[in-house]
Amino acid sequence: MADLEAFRNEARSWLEANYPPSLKTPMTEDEAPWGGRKAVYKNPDIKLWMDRMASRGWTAPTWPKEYGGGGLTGEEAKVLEQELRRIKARPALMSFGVWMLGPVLLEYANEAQKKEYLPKIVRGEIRWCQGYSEPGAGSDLAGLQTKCEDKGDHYLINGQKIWTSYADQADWIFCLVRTDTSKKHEGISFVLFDMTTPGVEARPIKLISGSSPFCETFFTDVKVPKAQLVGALNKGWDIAKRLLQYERQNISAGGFGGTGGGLEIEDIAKKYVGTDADGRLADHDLRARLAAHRMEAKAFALTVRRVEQELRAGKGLSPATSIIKYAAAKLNQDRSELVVEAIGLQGLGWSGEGFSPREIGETRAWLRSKGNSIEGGTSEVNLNVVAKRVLGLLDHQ
Amino acid sequence: MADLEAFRNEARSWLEANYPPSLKTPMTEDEAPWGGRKAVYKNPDIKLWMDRMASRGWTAPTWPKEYGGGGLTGEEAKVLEQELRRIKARPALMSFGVWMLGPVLLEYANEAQKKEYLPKIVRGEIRWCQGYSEPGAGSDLAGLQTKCEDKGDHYLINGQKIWTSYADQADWIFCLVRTDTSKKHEGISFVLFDMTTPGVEARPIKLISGSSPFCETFFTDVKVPKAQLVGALNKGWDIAKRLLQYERQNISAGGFGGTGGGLEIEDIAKKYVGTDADGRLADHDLRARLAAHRMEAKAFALTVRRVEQELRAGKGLSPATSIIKYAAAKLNQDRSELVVEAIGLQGLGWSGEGFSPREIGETRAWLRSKGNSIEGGTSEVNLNVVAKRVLGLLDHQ
Amino acid sequence: MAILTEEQTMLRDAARDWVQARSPVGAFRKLRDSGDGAGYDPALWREMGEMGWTGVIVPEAHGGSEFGYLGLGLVLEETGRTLTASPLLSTALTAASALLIGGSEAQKEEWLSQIAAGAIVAALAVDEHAHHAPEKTALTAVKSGRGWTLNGGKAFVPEGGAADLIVVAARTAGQPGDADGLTLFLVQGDADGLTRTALKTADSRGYANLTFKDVTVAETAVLGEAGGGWPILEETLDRARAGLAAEMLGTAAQAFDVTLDYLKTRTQFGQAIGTFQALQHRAAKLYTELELTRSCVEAALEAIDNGSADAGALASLAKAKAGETLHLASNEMVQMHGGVGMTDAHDAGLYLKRARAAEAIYGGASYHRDRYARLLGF
Amino acid sequence: MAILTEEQTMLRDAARDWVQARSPVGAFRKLRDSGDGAGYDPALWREMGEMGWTGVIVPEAHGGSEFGYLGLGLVLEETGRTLTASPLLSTALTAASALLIGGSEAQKEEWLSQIAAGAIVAALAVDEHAHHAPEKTALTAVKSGRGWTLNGGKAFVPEGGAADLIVVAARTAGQPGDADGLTLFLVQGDADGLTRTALKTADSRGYANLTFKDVTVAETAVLGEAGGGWPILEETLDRARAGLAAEMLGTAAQAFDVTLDYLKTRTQFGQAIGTFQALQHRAAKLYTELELTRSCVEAALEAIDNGSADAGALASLAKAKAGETLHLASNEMVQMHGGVGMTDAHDAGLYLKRARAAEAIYGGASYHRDRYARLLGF
Repeated sequence: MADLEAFRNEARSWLEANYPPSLKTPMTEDEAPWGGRKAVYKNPDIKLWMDRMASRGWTAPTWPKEYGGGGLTGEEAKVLEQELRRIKARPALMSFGVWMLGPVLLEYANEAQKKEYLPKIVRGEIRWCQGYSEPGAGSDLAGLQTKCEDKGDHYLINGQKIWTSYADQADWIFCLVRTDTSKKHEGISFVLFDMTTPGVEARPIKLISGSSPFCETFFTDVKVPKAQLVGALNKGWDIAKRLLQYERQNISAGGFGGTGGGLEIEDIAKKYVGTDADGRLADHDLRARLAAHRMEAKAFALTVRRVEQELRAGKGLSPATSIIKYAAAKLNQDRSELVVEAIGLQGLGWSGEGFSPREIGETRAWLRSKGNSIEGGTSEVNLNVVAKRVLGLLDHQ
Repeated sequence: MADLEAFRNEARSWLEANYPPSLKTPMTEDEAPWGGRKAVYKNPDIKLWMDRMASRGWTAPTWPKEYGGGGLTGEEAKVLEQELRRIKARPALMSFGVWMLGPVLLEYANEAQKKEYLPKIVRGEIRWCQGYSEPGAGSDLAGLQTKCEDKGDHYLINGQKIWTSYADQADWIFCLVRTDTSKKHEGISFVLFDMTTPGVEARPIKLISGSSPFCETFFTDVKVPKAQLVGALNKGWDIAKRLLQYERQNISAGGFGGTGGGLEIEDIAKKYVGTDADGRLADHDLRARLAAHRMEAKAFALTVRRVEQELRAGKGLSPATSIIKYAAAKLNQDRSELVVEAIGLQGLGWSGEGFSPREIGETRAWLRSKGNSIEGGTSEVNLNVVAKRVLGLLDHQ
Repeated sequence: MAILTEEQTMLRDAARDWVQARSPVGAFRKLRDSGDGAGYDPALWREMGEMGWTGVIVPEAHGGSEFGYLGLGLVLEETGRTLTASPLLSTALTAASALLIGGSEAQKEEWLSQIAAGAIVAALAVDEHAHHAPEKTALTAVKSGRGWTLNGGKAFVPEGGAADLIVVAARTAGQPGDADGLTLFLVQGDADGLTRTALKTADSRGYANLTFKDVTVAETAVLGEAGGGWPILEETLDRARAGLAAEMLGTAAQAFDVTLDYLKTRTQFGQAIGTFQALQHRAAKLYTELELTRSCVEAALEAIDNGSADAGALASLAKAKAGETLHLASNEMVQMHGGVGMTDAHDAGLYLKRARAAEAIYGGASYHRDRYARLLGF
Repeated sequence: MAILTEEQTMLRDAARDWVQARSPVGAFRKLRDSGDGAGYDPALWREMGEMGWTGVIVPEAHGGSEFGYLGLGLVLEETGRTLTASPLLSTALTAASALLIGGSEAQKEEWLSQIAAGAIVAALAVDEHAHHAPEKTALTAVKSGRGWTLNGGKAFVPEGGAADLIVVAARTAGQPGDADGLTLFLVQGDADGLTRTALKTADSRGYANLTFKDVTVAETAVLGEAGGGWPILEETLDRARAGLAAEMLGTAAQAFDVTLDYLKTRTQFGQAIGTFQALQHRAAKLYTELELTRSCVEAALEAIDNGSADAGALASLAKAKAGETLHLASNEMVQMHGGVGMTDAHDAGLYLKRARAAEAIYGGASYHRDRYARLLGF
């Protein structure tokens, strides 16, 4: 414990000395530090902060130092997190490499691959995207068809991915491909390749919210060096599932947020709906539903805290992960629906005169929230997983 | 139309002349006119009213006169119903024979059977019960195992039924039996027999509400004359399904009721919860939910009316029947839950001091209502039926 | 489906055919993408007028067909199916109702005949904020010379930007919150002092915020009696709610039909996803809600046609129930379509956006639950 | 499951073993069928005292083990699983809390030691009608000589029939509805002028209606300050709510476990019914609710142990959430068991009946939603 306090003191002084004062305002969407070769920094301090944190390995605090990580224990990482929160620091690096790919590389990649890819992830040099879903394989991910042929000295990839997050911004992709068509799960491999390889094309998909965070990604005779296969040939499904666990954890822990910007939902409601003589929200029907929602949100937050405590107490990756994703999606969708209802027609603005940016933001966030129960495993699949893996219910015979 | 008005006038004068004045109070449960050999009439006018109505065939208004029915057209029957409602007449006869068995006998029985059974149903001489469910065959009714063997001059029946409504009060049973064990649906037959036949035993089942409307019914070497088979051997499943349609219609149309006794749910709530200065129910959360419930109840009533109108317009037995049963069960359960919540702990009395009979009645009705979504086809089976027959969704291959 | 008369059946069939041929969802999408501020296609609107839809509730004396609200509801249900954007509800039902209920013979002759002919767009301007609250009207009308002067604002007026004629709820006495003291005025869209700001909403329909600065109207512009606006307004709103509910029923029914079709054709894990029982039960429940909603909508329209005393309660019921069902149907449409339902290229988002706007207009489910409870005395 | 200390783990394990061995659901059923009015089995209650459960929150100085509310919650969760009927909550948590919070040293010494020893049954008498509303207390206490005289009634007092000691909320000033003006009194069960009517409720537990007719107590019977009862009462109620929520969590968890087992063993259409996806999803949702509820219950108990400022809000959250989850779990227990779940011979009905009573005591979900909203300022 003394060591931990020493670490806290050291981290605190370092952060105070190194956190750029220009980043003390709330982060806007276009200031998100995704890194990568195509990154454009509105404010050079964003890059400075990333580099400083990366130099200590604190963009991936618990990864081994030999791969550029911080080499911290779980407890130290928690302290670092607390200290970052204390100074309301912006994230130094947002990265699918850190959140999803890195952990499975540490577990499944060979030494050369770890040495090659991990340090660049830590430093935010390479931005990664995820090539999982295909038009015909959504919830049934293992039904994927993107073909990967062994051409002796290289693999040749042909096919199409969809829902590739930020594929148009990414430098490299981690990708599930079919290397054996005679089996389903045992015919899948996990490969990495550069998005600038000839034959790769990413087309942004416009969502109902108006934004385009995802792409359709096409592969036409894409040549991939064989050294870029992770794990054994046809054994990619285990890696894929493991990575999905990290993804769900990440989606859950990060929460979905909305554009709350510090305002609680009841403050929004009071502003648009007004209060009665007793100070209660004037629409008592809405008030009861808002209260129910706030209680659900609290129950969820307490559950996330509990799962974290259990994790820290060494109980491993909890089966509750699937619950958390399901509950988080529902909660964020419920919140968005209530916000839009509370704001009334003023909460259904799309653009232009008559609406504040914040109101339009809520409209867009509401529409975007509909994806929460689809991306990263639909709620239906989550419930199947809970029923089968956690509750032990069987499939139809 | 002129004929119809003539019929109305005639029915009205007849009812005015023949409805016993002593039946102008609300009917209590032990005054229900179920008829049958074991019937005991608290008030002889109950029997008188049954006999008078039966003499005109109006206990089964649309059945052919040759079988004792009223021989009325659908429109005339509607008029009769209106006139009965106008004078707030009690039912003359409550009867599974009229509601369920009769319609399928008219469709499937031979002439001798119709002549034998129908007139006694109309006159309330024989009270019928329904031998359908078995301990191992609930929702999967066709999985029934009660064995019926052909012994040359008679059938021999061995097995067990459950959920036999009022089997301990009934004179005869209409019963599904297995006559071929090598097939599922095509091995079922539909037979009728007297409950006093040696080897028949009915044991009442106590429900969670404290009442015992159902029995377990045991058959040990029960001999049944072959003339009591309805339809062809092994063709009973079609009759069974048809009868279930009539049963669901009956459950739906009759509604489930509760013990409202004329008090609307909001009157109960006002009494126990009180009102605020504006005359609104003091618990605004409960008020919103009560309003939602009352609107659902209205939507349901309007739907029943619409289905009836469509039926009368000659569109046949609507597929909406399954919806109605499902919706009616949910509605009555919701009502009961709201009533118990509104009455508070006073609504959880079981017996004795401190509770009014009405409060105890609501507690019991609430518990009894839980069966609404189980009996006569569970809500799950109803939803399956809607999905498959109405919406055309397929089974898993 | 209610038992229809021959005229009603013909009207519905004509609407069904026209919508398929002339106004499929693609037409609405094109309109949206064009960014046209009016929020409807004038050519299609003209065709509606030519088919007589603008005169369905208008007496024959004023050029209408007098087929009643149930008839107009059948048309709105069909147009609702394909998200047809038009001033039909606003003009031929809402504004026409206000004139029918409160108009003098002269006003009816002048305006109803133009509405029936499809010659004008008309609108009702009632709310002043984001939530429906007619009794909170604050826009003032003050007697001035031989007429009245209006000052104040109106928000989210459906078809307010395009309207040639606007029925305006104004306060001539009392305080915002009082039902008493309201007066309805007929104001022309090009009146001096009236500023209209077209709004770009998620559902891409035509709404405008209106600002009245010393807008002067003649005494003949008063609809009904001065100070007696509330009962006319309330009855008008109830008819508008029932009509909007009919449109919403069509929108929900189509969302369901498209989704049901997807359940039958989309395969995952080697099965049509509609074979999964959890989705089957959800589909069956949604179908149940649609059937319940249909009963409410038809009952409300019939009650209006019959002049029944419970038309108000039924209108609240229909609006609330249609709102809840459309809410559910539009959410399920996106969810059951999975990723593709989240793309702008798919129609699901269009239904979702329209759903929430329609839910809010003339009061959401919360508003109507409260009103229903009040009407039932609790 | 929270991270437990060694003592807490031992306490929970002991409770689990004891409940299985001594107090399975069958024991409760036998008690119910006996028609015994007390609503609990004195032999089992004695054993609870011997195991020290009556002293879990009592300071060591008064003979308790001071293992805290989380510890006692673990025991209540286990007893809740089998519907164990006992005065544990009423005595060792609720009344003990009132004494801990508001009692003088002399009162604590006299009563807490007896509670810890399992020597007495104690109760809190607060509500006077069928709905929880502590501020509506109307029972009066008037200063008389060297003490106070109490007149009025209390309704549905848990263990009110058996209690040796009753903590009574009385009004010494103000009007029903005011939080100010309440005073708590320690009244003995055999006091002159106190009439107790045992109630037969659906959940077959011990409740009584109490009538106070000129019941006189000494000045030393005042718990805390005269007129200062509200904060003590509110804090006591919050602890009782959290404890009851723990019991309800156990009841819901067991209802779920039994149902899940049935889903795995009952076959229909040649399949275990738990293979049907619609039931799988409902089971998974119920499991989710149970996990969320567990977090709330544990957080509320920990907040009480830590003296956190948000203990009140968390107690409302835990009580509401446990109520909703138990409501759902008990309904699903009946429905998923089908016909057999409707029979009195099956346990489902026992869980259902207990569920609704536990939901109502100390405020249902509706009450606590309102309170939570007030605490959050809206």
